[in-house]
This record gives sequence, C-alpha cells and structure tokens, in this order.
Amino acid sequence: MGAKDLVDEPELVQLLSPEGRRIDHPRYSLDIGPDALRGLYRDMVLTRRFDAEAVTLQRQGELGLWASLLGQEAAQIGSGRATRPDDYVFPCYREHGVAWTRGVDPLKLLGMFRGVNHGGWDPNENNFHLYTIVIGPPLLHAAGYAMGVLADGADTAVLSYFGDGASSQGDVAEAFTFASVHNAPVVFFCQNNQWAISTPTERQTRVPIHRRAAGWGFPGVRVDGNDVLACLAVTRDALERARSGQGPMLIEALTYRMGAHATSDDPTRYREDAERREWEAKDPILRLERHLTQEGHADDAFYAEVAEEGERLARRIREGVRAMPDPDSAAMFRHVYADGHELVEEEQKRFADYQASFEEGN
Amino acid sequence: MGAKDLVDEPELVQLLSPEGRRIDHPRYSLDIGPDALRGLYRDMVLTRRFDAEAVTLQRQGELGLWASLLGQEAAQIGSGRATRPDDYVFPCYREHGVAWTRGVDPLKLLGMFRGVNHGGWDPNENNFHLYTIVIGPPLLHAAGYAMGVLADGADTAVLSYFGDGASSQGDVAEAFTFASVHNAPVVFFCQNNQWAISTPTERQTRVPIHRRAAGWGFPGVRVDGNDVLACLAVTRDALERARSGQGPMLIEALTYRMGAHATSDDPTRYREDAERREWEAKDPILRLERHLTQEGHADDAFYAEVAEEGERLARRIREGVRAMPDPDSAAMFRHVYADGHELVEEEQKRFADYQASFEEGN
Amino acid sequence: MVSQEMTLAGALNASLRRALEDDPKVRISGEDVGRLGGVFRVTDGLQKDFGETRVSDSPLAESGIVGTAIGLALRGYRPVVEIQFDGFVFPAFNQIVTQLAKMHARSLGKVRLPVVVRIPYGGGIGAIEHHSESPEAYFMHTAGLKVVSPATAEDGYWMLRQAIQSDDPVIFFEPKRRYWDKAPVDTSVAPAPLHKARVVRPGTDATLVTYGPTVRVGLEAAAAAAEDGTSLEVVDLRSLSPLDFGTVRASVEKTGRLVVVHEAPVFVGPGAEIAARVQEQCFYHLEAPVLRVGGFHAPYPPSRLEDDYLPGLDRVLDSVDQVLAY
Amino acid sequence: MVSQEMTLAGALNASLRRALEDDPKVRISGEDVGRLGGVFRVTDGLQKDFGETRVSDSPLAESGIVGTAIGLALRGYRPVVEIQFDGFVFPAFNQIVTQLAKMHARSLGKVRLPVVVRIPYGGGIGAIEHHSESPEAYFMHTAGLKVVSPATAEDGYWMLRQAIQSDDPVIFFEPKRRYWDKAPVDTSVAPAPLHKARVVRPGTDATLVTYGPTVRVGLEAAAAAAEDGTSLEVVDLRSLSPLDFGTVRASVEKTGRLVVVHEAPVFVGPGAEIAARVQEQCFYHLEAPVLRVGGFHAPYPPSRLEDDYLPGLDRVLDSVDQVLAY
Ligand SMILES: Cc1ncc(C[n+]2csc(CCOP(=O)(O)OP(=O)(O)O)c2C)c(N)n1
Ligand SMILES: Cc1ncc(C[n+]2csc(CCOP(=O)(O)OP(=O)(O)O)c2C)c(N)n1
Ligand SMILES: [Mg+2]
Ligand SMILES: [Mg+2]
Repeated sequence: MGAKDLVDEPELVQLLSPEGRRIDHPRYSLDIGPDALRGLYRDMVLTRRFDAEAVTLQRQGELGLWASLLGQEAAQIGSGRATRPDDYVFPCYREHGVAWTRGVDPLKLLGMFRGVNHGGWDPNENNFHLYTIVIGPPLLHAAGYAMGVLADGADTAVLSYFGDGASSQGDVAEAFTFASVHNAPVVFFCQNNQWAISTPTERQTRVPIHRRAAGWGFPGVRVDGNDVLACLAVTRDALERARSGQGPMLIEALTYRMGAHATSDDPTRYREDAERREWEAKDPILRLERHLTQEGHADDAFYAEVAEEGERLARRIREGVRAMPDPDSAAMFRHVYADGHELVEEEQKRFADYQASFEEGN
Repeated sequence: MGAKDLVDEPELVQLLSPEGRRIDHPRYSLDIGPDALRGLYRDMVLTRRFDAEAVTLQRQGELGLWASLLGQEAAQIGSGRATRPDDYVFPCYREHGVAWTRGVDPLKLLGMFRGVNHGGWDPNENNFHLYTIVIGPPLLHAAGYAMGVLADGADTAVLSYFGDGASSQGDVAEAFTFASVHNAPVVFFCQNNQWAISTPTERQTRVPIHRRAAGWGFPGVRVDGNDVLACLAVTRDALERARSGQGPMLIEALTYRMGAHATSDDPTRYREDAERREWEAKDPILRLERHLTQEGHADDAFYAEVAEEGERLARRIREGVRAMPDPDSAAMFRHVYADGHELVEEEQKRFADYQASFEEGN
Repeated sequence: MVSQEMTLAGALNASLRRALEDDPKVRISGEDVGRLGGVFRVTDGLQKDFGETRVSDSPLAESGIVGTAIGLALRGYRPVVEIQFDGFVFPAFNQIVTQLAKMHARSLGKVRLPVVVRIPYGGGIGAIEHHSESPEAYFMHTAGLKVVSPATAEDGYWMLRQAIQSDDPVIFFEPKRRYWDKAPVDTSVAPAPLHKARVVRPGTDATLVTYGPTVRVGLEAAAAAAEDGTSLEVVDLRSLSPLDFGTVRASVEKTGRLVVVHEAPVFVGPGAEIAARVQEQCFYHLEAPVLRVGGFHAPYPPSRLEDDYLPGLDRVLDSVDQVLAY
Repeated sequence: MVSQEMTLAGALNASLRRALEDDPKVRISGEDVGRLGGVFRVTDGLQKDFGETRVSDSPLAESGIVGTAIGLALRGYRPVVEIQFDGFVFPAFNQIVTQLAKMHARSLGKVRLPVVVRIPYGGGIGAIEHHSESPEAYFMHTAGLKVVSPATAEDGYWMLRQAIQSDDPVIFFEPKRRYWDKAPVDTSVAPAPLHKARVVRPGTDATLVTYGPTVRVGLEAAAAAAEDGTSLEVVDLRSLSPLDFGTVRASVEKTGRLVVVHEAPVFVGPGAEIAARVQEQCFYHLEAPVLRVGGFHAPYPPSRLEDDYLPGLDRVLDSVDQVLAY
C-alpha cells in the first residue's frame, strides 16, 4: 500500500523507539526528567481510559456517538503538553487528549456526543476552542486568531489540529496562505492517522502531507506520532518559533487510528486487521511504559496507581454523564443571537404557548 | 519589493533573451524554424492589435468592460500554440491570446464584454471552454475533465489557466489534490502577471507559485512568461508528459500586466510607473522581433504585412461589434434549463404578455 | 409487474446499480462511497461490481467533488456524487450556485451538465451538529438547478433514475431518517414523471402539502384527523424545483385550507413560496390563511431537543385545527 | 445638527473611518481595500490613515477572508470585511453558514462574533456576469445572521456604524447602483435603530414594501401613481433579518393591498416570506393578494437585458394596478 512507503520515510523525527529506547536527533533534543515522563504517561493512560469509557457509554445508549482517539494519545498529549496556558488551540472533534492537556474537564466533551449541546465548554476558559465538525474551517479561524495575536504584539502561539483527510479541503490551503503572508504565529498540526473514515491517506495525497508547507515558504516536518517525546519536542520547537516571530509551521504526526472512525463505523468493511496489529506493536503508551521501566523511572506501584486513577476518572465520567440533564425546549432558541432577534423571540413564545396548551390537554 | 526577488530566481526557464538571443537550456530545447517563428510573431501582434481595438471599443461605449492581455502575449501564445486540437483548454477571463491559438473568432470573445451574452462561443467547437469569471472553479473543472480523459483512455491533455491572485483560492489546491491523486493529464498554467487588480503577488504568496506543486508530488516549473519560445517549449513538454500518463504539472509563467486590470481600473492609484517601464524593456513582441531581425528571418515587408493584417482584423472586429444585435428579452429565460422548467416557462409567458400589453399602450 | 419490498436505501442502491449497468457514462463519486458503500450504504457493493474508476472514493473536499463532476460532465460523463451529510454541502456551494446551475445558460445551451448531487438530509436520527439539516431552500432559490426529494422506496428508485437521465443538474435530497423504511417497489414502470406532485391521500376539509421525510408525518396526521372526523388531503410535492403548483392549487381549490409542512426552517423557506403563490392564485378559494409548520429560525438543535424542533404529528394537527377554526 | 451632502459610498467611507477612530479593535480587510480603496472606493484613504495592519488587502480567497475574520473576532477584534461583488460571496458561504452564523449558539453564548460582511449587491450598472446579483435570501434563511441593507447615504452611514457595534454577525448589503446617489447625512444622531423599517412615504391605497436599491424605484412609482390619484405607502425595510414585520403589518392593515419589490429572484425569495406572513397575519385585512415584483427564476442576464430583468417603474405600477383592480 502507498501509505506504507510514506511511513518509512527517513525524515521522520523519532526520539523514542517502539522498544522504548531514547534516540538522539540532530535538531530536536528534549531534556526531560522522570517526573515529566511519568506525567506524560499518566496523561496518555487517563486519556485512553476516558476514551474507552466514552465508547462504553455510547454502547449503553448514554451517548449518541463517540469518536475515539485510541492510538493517537502520543500525538495529542505530546503536542498539547507543548502549549502554554496563553496559547490558543483549535481542535477538530477527536482531540480529547489535547483537551485534557488544556485542563478541560473531559465530562464537558461528552455533552455534544450525548446530544445535550453542540459545545459544552467555554473556549475562553482554557483557550481551547470548541470542537468543529465541519472539516476545514477551523484552520482559517486559527490563522485569523494568530493574525490578531500578531497585531496585539503578544508572544502567544496558536495550535491548529487537522487530519489527513482534512488536508484536502480548500480551507486548509487558504489558511496556509493567510498564515504565511502575515507570518502569523500558528502551528498547523496534522494527525495523519492514515484514514479518513474508510478512505486511506493515499486517496488524499501522493506525498507526505508535511511537504505542503514548502510550497508556502514555511517549514514542514514529519514526526512519529506514536512517540510522545518527539511530538512534544517538535511542537514545542514550532510554537517557540511562532512566538518569536518566525511565522507558521506545519507538523505532520504519523500515527494510526486504532479504532473505528466513530462508534457508528465498522472498519472491518474496508481495512485489514493485519494493519491494525502492525500498529499495535507501535503503541504509544506501551512505548513510554517500556522506557519508564527500562530506565527504572516507574514501578508496578506507579502503574497500578495510574490505573486506579483511571478507574476513578471513568467512574466520575460515567456518573457525570448519567446525571447530565436534558436541555429545556427553550434552549433551542436561547443563543441564536447575542443581541436578540424579533423572529426568534416570537417563535420561542409561540412554541412555549403551544407546549403549555398541550400540557393543559390541548 | 518582494516580487523582484522572485523575478531574479535562477530557476527561470528562458530560451530567448530580452535582446532577442536564443539561449540553450539543459532540459527544454526547441527546434523551431523561421516559418513557425514568424507564425508566433504574427499571433502575438494580431492578438495585441485585437486587444487594443477592444480597449478602444470600450472607451467608445461599444463594450461595457474589457480585460486587456497587454504584456501577456508570449505566455498565452506560447502555451496556447503548444496544444493540439484534441486537447481541452480552460481559461479564466483574460486569455484572448489562448483563444486565438484555439481558433476561436475574437469577435465571439466580445459578446460578454458588450453585455449581449455570458459566453458567446461553443466550447465544444474548439475545445476552448467559456471564460469563467469566478476565480477558482475552472481548475476543478479541468481536473475533472482530465479524469474523464483518463477514463476514456485518450491521449488528450487538459490545459488550465489561472492567475497569481487565483493561486490563493481553495479550489486551486483542491484541483491539485484531485489531479495528483488521479494522476490526471492536466497542466496548470499560472500567468503570474504580478498583480491581482491592486494586490501584488507578495500578498498572495511569499515563495514562487510553481513551488506549490512539490507539495502535491508533481513537478512545478517557472518560465519566463515574456519569452514565447520558453512558454511554448515548457508547455509542450508538460502536455506531452500529461498525454503519456505522467500526470499533472504546474507551470508558472512570470510576466507582467502592462495595462489596467480592466478598463474600469486605474493602476496609477496603486503602482509605480517605473515598474511598468522596466517591464517594457522585456516586451514579448519586441523580443521576438529582435530575434527575427537579427537572424534575418523577417524584414520590413513582413512586419508591414502583419501590421496591415492587424488593421484588417481590427476593422472586422469594430464592424462586427457594432453590428452585434442585442438579445431579445426572451433570451433571459431561454437556456436556464436544458429540459425545461414550469416556473421559467410561466415567467417567460407572463413577461411576454406584460410587454405586449405595454406595447399596446397599457 | 415486478414488485419487491425494499428499504429506501436499498431502492436507491438498486437504482444506482441499474444506472451503472445501463449507461457506461454514469460515474459515482463522493467520500467513502467505494469500499464502505457510503456511510448509509446507499452505494454498497457498487465499487466491487463496477470497479474503482466508475465508483470512486473522493478526497475529502466537497468543492472538489462537485467541481470535478462538472469537468467529467463536460467530457460527456453523467456523474452522480454523494455529499455525505446535508451540513457538508456548503463547501461545494460556490461550485453549485455559480457553475453547476449557470453553465447551461452561460453557454447558451451548448453545454449540458447532467450531474446529480445526492444529499442525505433532515433530522430525526439523533446525530451531532451538521448531520440533520434541511438546506433545500438554498437550492430552490437558485435558478438552473432542479431539486427533488423522494419520500418512498419506489420514488427513490425511480426519481433517482430519472434524475440521472435528466440533462439538467439535479439536487437529490434523500430523507435519511426514512432510509430504513420498507415498501414495495415496482422496478418495471415509473409511477410518475420526475417533477409531478402526488396526492397521497385524498381528502376534503384541508390540504397538507409536504415532501420527503415529513410525508409520513402528514399521512399519520391525516389518519389521526380522520378519527376525529376530519378529512385531510395529503400532497407529496416530490419535486421542489420545478414545483408542480397545479396539483397544489387543485387541492386548495377543493379544500380551501392549507398547511405546509417541512423540516427546513420556515423563514424564507419552501413553505413561504407555497403560501405566497397560493394566496396569490387561490385568493378567493382560501377560507383560512395558509399556515406553515417547519423548522425554527435557529440552528438545528442538539439531538435531545430534535423532537421539539421537528414538525411532528402534534404540531401539524395543531395547525390543522387552526386552519379549520377559520 | 451637522448635516452634509454625501454619496452613499462617501457616507459608508465616513462611517468606516469613524469606526476605526472610535474603536481600536475595528479591522478592515478584503480584496483591494487598501491602496486602491476598494473597487468602489468605499475604503478610500483608510489604509493611508490607519495603516496596513488595520486596513489590509487580503489574498484572493473569500473563505479565507471570512474565516480569518472569525479568528480575529475570537481574539477580540471587530472585523469588517468586504466581498468585492455579490457573486463572489459563495466561496465564503461555508464559513458564513456553518461557522459565522452558528458559533454563538454552538458556544451557548460564550463566543460572540461581531463580524460585518459588506457586500455591494444588485444590478443596474451594466456589469458582466456575477457582478449584479442579489443573494440576500440565502442569508435571511440562515439563522444566526443579521441581514440589513441601507437605501440612502444617511442610512448607509448609521446602519454601518450600528452593524459594527452589533455583537452579532451582520451581512451588510450595499446597493451598488446607488453608491453615487447624493443626500444629506446627519452624522450627529442615528435616525433609527438598525432593525427598524421606515415608512418613507405615507399613503392609503396600497403599500409598496421594498429595500436597498429599489426603494428609489418604489418612491418613483408612488410619485407616478400620485399623478393618477393613487396614494401609495412606501416602506423601506432596511433590515431583512430580523424583519420589522410590525411596520409592514400596520401599513397593510391600513391599505389592504401590498406589492413587494426587490431585485432578488422571487422564487423562495424575500418577498415570499413577506407575502406568507402578511396573508397569515393580515388575512382579514387583505383586499387583494400580495403581489411580488422581482427577479426571475433565471441567472442575472447579460447587461443589455438588465432593464428587462430588474423590477422597474413600469413593472411595479403594473402590479399596483393589479392589486388595485381587486
Ligand atoms: C466538510 C466535511 N465533509 C465531510 C465530513 C464528514 N466526515 C467527518 S470525519 C471525516 C473524515 C475525516 O478524516 P481526517 O481528516 O483524516 O480526520 P480523522 O477522522 O481521521 O481524525 C469525514 C469525511 C465533515 N465532517 N466535514
Ligand atoms: C471568487 C472571485 N473573487 C473575486 C473576484 C474579483 N476579481 C476579478 S479579477 C481579480 C484579480 C485576479 O487576479 P489574478 O488571478 O492574478 O488574475 P489577473 O487578473 O491578474 O489575470 C479579482 C479579485 C472574482 N472574479 N472571483
Ligand atoms: Mg485521518
Ligand atoms: Mg495577476
């Protein structure tokens, strides 16, 4: 398969081998102590546990849908942990791990998948924008936001996520144009998980996606997306570049969507299990675990403790979701406009009257 | 200015110096005899004469608007003459020289600028598509057409024109994606005339446009757009590549819009005359004329004859435009649908009745 | 007569299969239409049987999907493209409105674009944002397009065949919450021309005009009203552009009362046009104002509220009561 | 009172200048809005006086223009973007419909997008294809947007200021063939709130409801009708979403007859909504059906035919005669 060739490109930045060994890289170094390493491990495990719980909750009918990040923990935790609180992040809809690094309560991510809202957190609280289902637009929002940062003279960076499928949308190219012409402080982070629902990456592009950047005059780099250290180092570098006025950059993190596209999807219809098994060997969590164990940075007690924390998190999520109230009918009308709108008010009133009349027995 | 740096890039393909000397190029050779050279000269002169006549006709009120190609004759004649009759060409709205090479009667180009139609020729007659005012869409039509050629197994190529400004449109990137993923036989030809109305190229991109291609895995090349031989050779090569199954290619022809964007535009508001004068020295027609004269391929009699032919053409155009009838009102309704539409028929009838009643004195 | 039970999705699939068999120029493309057979399985098995050239997965780019379909049509093909969900048609809006709709007129009839754009639309399936919308009004307002929507499996089968045979671009709206509804389909003979409305239940007291997903709601309302002794006539428009206004008028002239039902937002929506024309052309026949039951002037809500948002049985009957009260 | 003669284009320019002076967060962008001052000179001189950061030429990409404006708004700016011509708004349609319109609701009110999208619209200037369209119906139908259109220089000045101050996204339609119309502008006090309609000529026999470029047509029709002894009331809607329906209703209740005039295509157009609401809410007041005069279900024609296409004096008076004949 074409995608294979792309995987074995020599230019892939890797700082941690699948066996858990640290690798030196001429450009990207990472000085990181045991505490921080354990922190990344914990982030990934908790994110995965949360994600698994969401899948279960969907099966139980508590959620209408769930888009699992299984397999992409390193790409998301590594890049997310590279951000500073004042940075601003634009996700698509699968960035649960990034949300975690931004301090967004995972429970809040579930509202839209349960169907009680279209976006359950305040983007301004953690500088983590709402999930955007339509593929393409948020990259332009990121470029515009970064243009604003530039005008403010702030040393803030913007991090904008997209997928391999998304790379085909015209909006992505336009975002590259605006960002590069303005030299705006935005890092475009592509999680190439090799699939866009059933469509493999080679139906979107015949060369690695990071190469797009050169055509706009900014750097593009490919990183091992299952290597949390490489993702952290490369993203940190790119964000720092952006903050220091050197403009945009494109990072392509090569990873793999281990699960279905979403709970409604059945990947056995379109891909071989062998491919999945191959990627299991490159599991991002296992890799860091091996490293921690080999280096003596973590022991069974630590792993047990993290696992236990995961269970507590899962419990909280489970209970939180079940307790999540349905919105009242008026919510449909409530935030359509900031300054009000005659028609919306009229429709809301008419609907309320209708409902009331109905309750009185029509 | 940024654009300047781009001009002096070493990679520019040139086969004829501004002084009229032939230049050897390691990759692009062109074996061309005096007859063909004189033919190219004639094409350029007649195109320019026609164009000048159209500007005059606009000033006289015979046309509502005209978009002059002045300065871009070499880019258009060179690339257009590289096509075969069975190739299919998608212009934007300024490709009067390309239309000429395809055998479209120049008179037919004037209908839309006069306001009697939105497209006055049959695209199937010369495989030259209608002008498309909206910037971006035709590149996707070209990619799709080329996908059809591929499915037909035909050895036809598609040539798709766009401007430096157009390069920012998302549709252009999407066209690159579809063309490259399908390895479709389409050549994207960018006339970088350094301006999009008042917007200079450096507001669209900070690197030469031809470099975009590499990010999609197909070749991009920059050619001296005022060098008709280079444009011919490079385009011929790219079309042949496409026909022989090697897929898409991007050509950026570096040229200059000598005139206003369109007759409604006043370039003195936004650009220096010095820039224009600089480019006058690189005039595409003058350059070939010098060559022809230096090589003894043409004498005053030839030049006079071509000039005379130009006058005859101008006269025919002038008379043709003035004789061009206004459409009847029913034309508004006539081709909205191929298979008819109840509402259109009803509106057409009602309008006819209304007009009739009106003529009877209401 | 060869009549078979089919779901709407199955009928559409059979229709596409038949079109691929009959006409070598038919091409199917869209996101995930190949191996997966589309997220609703409407193209299930077609790539396997007709190959990757004729049934092909597109890059994730709707403008590209429609734009290349236009190019293919210029080359003589008859593309049928799928937009995965209603809310994702907007990246293609420029290609549809400025190119697909206008090229025939622009070319003075020289260029025909027999392109079908299939769009699963409407709510009721408990989906997340952008997966439940009814954007048909945008397309109705656009001259040069034809806009249709089947409500039943048989209409799905035949209307899609007719749309593919049409030399005009057709926006083909498929009521996604009815994909799994089963009904007999006679594949031997078309029940009606593409752009004819149909009286699906005759009645005398008031008319319900609707289409697509809410035809069933209309029929249920008529059944409920019948129990109260009210006779409703239900008209399935089937075609939204052109609109078969003659059928609507005939019904309103008989009943004198009209309720228009659709999921699309009411404000400047399909029902506005119907109400405007009915009041104009049936002025002296109307016993009551035309009422509209449809989407509110608000984004389609989170799924837990969609039952409130969608025009259901009770809201329809409420409006029927109102027109009958005049 | 400081009243000055201004063209509409001049008034819009003065309004933008004032907004830039008053609020450092105001940003202007669009194609050629900088040095050139826009193809209609509405932003003339602003880049010179406020710098390239605050008034900046965009790359040629409408989705990018609106998409980055959304990003700027998220960062606390108040962007005012120009779409060069009506027919070029469609590449931005996805950003406008799925993002700009919906983000406030999506965020449960946490995110405000005070973005103004200025669009010169309408015909009558002898232009080529895509330069004379009236696409306002698409935006009216889209919840989350506000849609307005001034008809005079004074409204141009004030409505643009109010639009920029609005915390909701506003699609601001500028009647391009009226750019050069001169009228007095009082820059000291706003004549009305942004979303109020205005009776621009009182009358008793029939009502003309219109907006933007055809307000002048309406007034001319009223003047002509007056000579024949017919008293027409002319309502300038000013705001299309929200629609100040109260003003329309009050007029129709008085006159009993209504003609709606606009350049936009009639089919599923703005007038359809007005007719539908009027027949619903003024059922017993209507002496005649509501008639609509507007664009045909056809692409905007080549300019030599635009006088036939546009709703001119004669077509309006013809419809007035019709409603008076009832
Ligand atoms: C504009 C648009 N078109 C189609 C879809 C439907 N859709 C949702 S996810 C998806 C695939 C996305 O693939 P990719 O960008 O690789 O992200 P991933 O799901 O792999 O994280 C598609 C086609 C959409 N959300 N938006
Ligand atoms: C989608 C779209 N937006 C805006 C315009 C208005 N417009 C017409 S020509 C032009 C500049 C085009 O520049 P370029 O692509 O460099 O081509 P050139 O005119 O130089 O040949 C613009 C902005 C348009 N035609 N289409
Ligand atoms: Mg993917
Ligand atoms: Mg240019």
